[in-house]
Amino acid sequence: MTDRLDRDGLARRVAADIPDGAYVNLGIGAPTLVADHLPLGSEVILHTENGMLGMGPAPAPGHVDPDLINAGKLAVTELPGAAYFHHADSFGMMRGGHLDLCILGAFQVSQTGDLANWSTGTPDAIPAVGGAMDLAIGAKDVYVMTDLLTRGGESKLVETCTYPLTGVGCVTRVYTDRAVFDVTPDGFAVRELFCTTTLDELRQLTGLTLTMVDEATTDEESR
Amino acid sequence: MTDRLDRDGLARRVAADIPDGAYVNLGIGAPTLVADHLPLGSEVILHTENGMLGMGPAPAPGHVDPDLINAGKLAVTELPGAAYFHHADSFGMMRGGHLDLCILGAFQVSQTGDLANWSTGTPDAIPAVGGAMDLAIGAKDVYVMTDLLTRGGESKLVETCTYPLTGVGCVTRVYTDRAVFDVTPDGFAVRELFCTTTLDELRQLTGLTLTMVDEATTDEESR
Amino acid sequence: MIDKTAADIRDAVAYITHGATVMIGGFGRAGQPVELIDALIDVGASELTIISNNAGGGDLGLARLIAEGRVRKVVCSFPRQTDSWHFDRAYREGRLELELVPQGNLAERIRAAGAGIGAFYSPTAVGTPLAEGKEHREIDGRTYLLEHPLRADVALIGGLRADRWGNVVYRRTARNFGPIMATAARTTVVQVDEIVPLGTLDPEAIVTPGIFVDRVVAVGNRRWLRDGRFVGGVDLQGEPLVDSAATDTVGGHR
Amino acid sequence: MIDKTAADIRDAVAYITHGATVMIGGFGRAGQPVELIDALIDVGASELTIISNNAGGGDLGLARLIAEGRVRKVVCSFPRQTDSWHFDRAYREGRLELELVPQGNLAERIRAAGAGIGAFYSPTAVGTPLAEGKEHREIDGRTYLLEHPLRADVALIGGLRADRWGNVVYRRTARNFGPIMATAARTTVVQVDEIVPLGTLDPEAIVTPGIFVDRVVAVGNRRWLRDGRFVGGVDLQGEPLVDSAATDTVGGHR
Repeated sequence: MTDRLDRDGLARRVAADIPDGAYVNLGIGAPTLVADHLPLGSEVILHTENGMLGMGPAPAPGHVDPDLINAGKLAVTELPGAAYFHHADSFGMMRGGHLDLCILGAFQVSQTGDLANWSTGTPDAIPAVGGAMDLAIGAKDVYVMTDLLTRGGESKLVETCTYPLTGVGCVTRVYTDRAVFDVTPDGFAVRELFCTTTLDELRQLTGLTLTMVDEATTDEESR
Repeated sequence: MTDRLDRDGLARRVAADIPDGAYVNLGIGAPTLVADHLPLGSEVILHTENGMLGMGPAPAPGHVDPDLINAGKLAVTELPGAAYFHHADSFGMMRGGHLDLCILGAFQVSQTGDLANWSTGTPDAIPAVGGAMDLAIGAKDVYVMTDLLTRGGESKLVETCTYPLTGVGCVTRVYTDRAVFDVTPDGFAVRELFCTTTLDELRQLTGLTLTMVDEATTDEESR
Repeated sequence: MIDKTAADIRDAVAYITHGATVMIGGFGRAGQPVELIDALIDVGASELTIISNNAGGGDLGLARLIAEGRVRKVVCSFPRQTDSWHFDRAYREGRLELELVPQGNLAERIRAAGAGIGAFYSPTAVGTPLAEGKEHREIDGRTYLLEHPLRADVALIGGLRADRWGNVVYRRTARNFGPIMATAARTTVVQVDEIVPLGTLDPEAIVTPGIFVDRVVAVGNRRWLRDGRFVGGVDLQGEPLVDSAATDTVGGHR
Repeated sequence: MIDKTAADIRDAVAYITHGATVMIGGFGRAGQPVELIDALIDVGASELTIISNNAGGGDLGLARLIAEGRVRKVVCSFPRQTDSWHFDRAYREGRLELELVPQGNLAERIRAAGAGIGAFYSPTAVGTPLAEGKEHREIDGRTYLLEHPLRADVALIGGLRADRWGNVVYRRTARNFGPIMATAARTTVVQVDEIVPLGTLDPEAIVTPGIFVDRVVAVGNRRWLRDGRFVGGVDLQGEPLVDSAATDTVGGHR
């Protein structure tokens, strides 16, 4: 399949856009992988909602510390410069707009930046929201990282979300396996195409009127 | 003057009523003196609004630490078991009702427990409130410690405060140089007379209808 | 003299009564006061309302409390875990009420209770199903929801070390909800690995001052922490996470 | 690589502009960032709105900023000190606006700004002149006032030690407003006695994580702390406190 990036390639692509010195929260699931691809020598400070800044990678086997976990409850490590704090402070940090960036998974993203990523609304599912809603509205930028299509072949980029929302108008950019999209006042604009994917293909797959980002005016338009 | 307690006697009297293990905030001015009269061997933990529990007495001369002061900006010391915290936590502690007792000075206390202790309302005065209003409404009990009369001979216990209020219905007991008063649903009740002071004298000095506390029902009536 | 240490862990939880509201610290297993929960089970209180971020995992601690049928209601942000089978069954069988609260609102509501705040406006959950029924208010052009304090009769918390005044320090991400829950309950009980002499804890590094703590009890090294596989997480689709050595299959791109 | 240290203290405050709102940490002298204020005076910004618990004492720091005519308005809880002669004169001459806020509401409003709270209900000041014009609301039988966040363009803070990531620890009661002000300003500048290598500060004891800090600058031992008499307090009647060696005449019964 040369029409799309593999998951490591996508994580590397996302990581390349994170500036040195940024404070970043990586959501559970796919976004976690971004940590492994941050450019060498750049210092990106990872926040985990359960009370830590300066989170390091997974420990070596046999060195798991059960008191040191991330939001996905996986074992992690502590970097020099790390700091611990309690949950109210951790979420004050998010809600107060101090995180530069948060990277989340998604079930759906609408062309106005609405995010649905906590519930598919199926009646028998056990609802669980965690910190998703706080992250969605808190970080300065919210990037979504996801496959463009569900396993069933439906587009996760939609005109209007049909799943229960996590946050309204919060997503600023979507990294998918086929392209990168900015959320603009005129809907999704394609920022970058991956592999052999074309704009027409994306239009077909999503059913959306997509434009290419006008590079010259990106900064104005993409927020 | 054998009709009233001197200031040390009063501070000793107040101190005697503070139970072992109580968390107490002593307001600036006269209440500070209570710290010097706490019963030996009892552990009363002093809170200072500027971010400390476990405050100790004034340092020996020459041992002043400018980073270690109380709410009155006087040098203090640190006891074993002390803890520091920031201002939002310190006032959350007060406002959240965690202090057992706070002892404040007063310009006036009304018979319904209203407190006026931050401003005499004179037009040329520079207003300053500090933490008085937070303390007044925060502690489980608010005791006032004061002379019964102003220097001009007016009673500080009044039917209704004429000075700007600090808090409404917050005072539970008043220790004066002539007597101790509980604030009850029926107004001030005299709990204890000092020296040669009589109930009739107090009635004359205050102009209030005063009763003696019915010891048997004190606990019910005094709150 | 102040001595908040309890020699017998059951004494520390003895006054927890039928129908009480109990906050339980921890995020997953980190910070979960498993020994205190075991003692609570022994003591026998039931019909409890539990306020906790998760709803227990595996067969111990909060999961066991639920399995024993002692819990009437859970207020939490994320009940769904790999190993939350006891919660899952009780919930599906309708034996358990669930109040789902976004994690940040959960934390801030607990803090508000401890700090004497009457209510506050939060931007979290605006426009979502969890905003239904809540008062909306626009402040400076942004919409907020009115959120109320969350209080409890008792808070059970897992710390690292304490002294006889009840000063507590925590360990790494096991700190999580402990410090705020300690402020929001009428009675706060903290289990720690070790009780140390007064004056040993650095006054600059004490996280929970003793004013918020009623009882501390030493439980020694928490061996259960290292029992079995280190699990408890769930991915975005609700699929179980496997153990941490195999992160490669966990952080995957779905 | 992240390096928030500023070699020149003037660089650290260079972007403070005419008319800016500036939070200044400290309670009395403890925690007051005197060297940063001196640099701000050198840089020349004026028409400032200052948010600080006090309004300066003696002739240095905030007092000097006021004396130099740089301040348009002060938001504080307690401007009146023994040695607040510069504030007193400016206020009496009508050159300075004063907004008086009870200390706990001041702290909580600053915290709310940093924590993204839209507004909150506080029980403090109900029934007093400082409640005038505020929204009142009864919640569970108690009356509260609606209070709004206090934000600033810049916060100037005095800490003890920092690292290049901007993690900060404080010293004793000099901590006071620093940690909350750091969260509530667009730009936060911290002066410390000493900058230490990354990884030196205990992660369990860091009070202000670097995420809240933009610049740190080392000022060495603060000699001014020990200059002159240790004054600044005032009693209930507004009478000056004398120096601390003479507490006997200070804690008196008036």
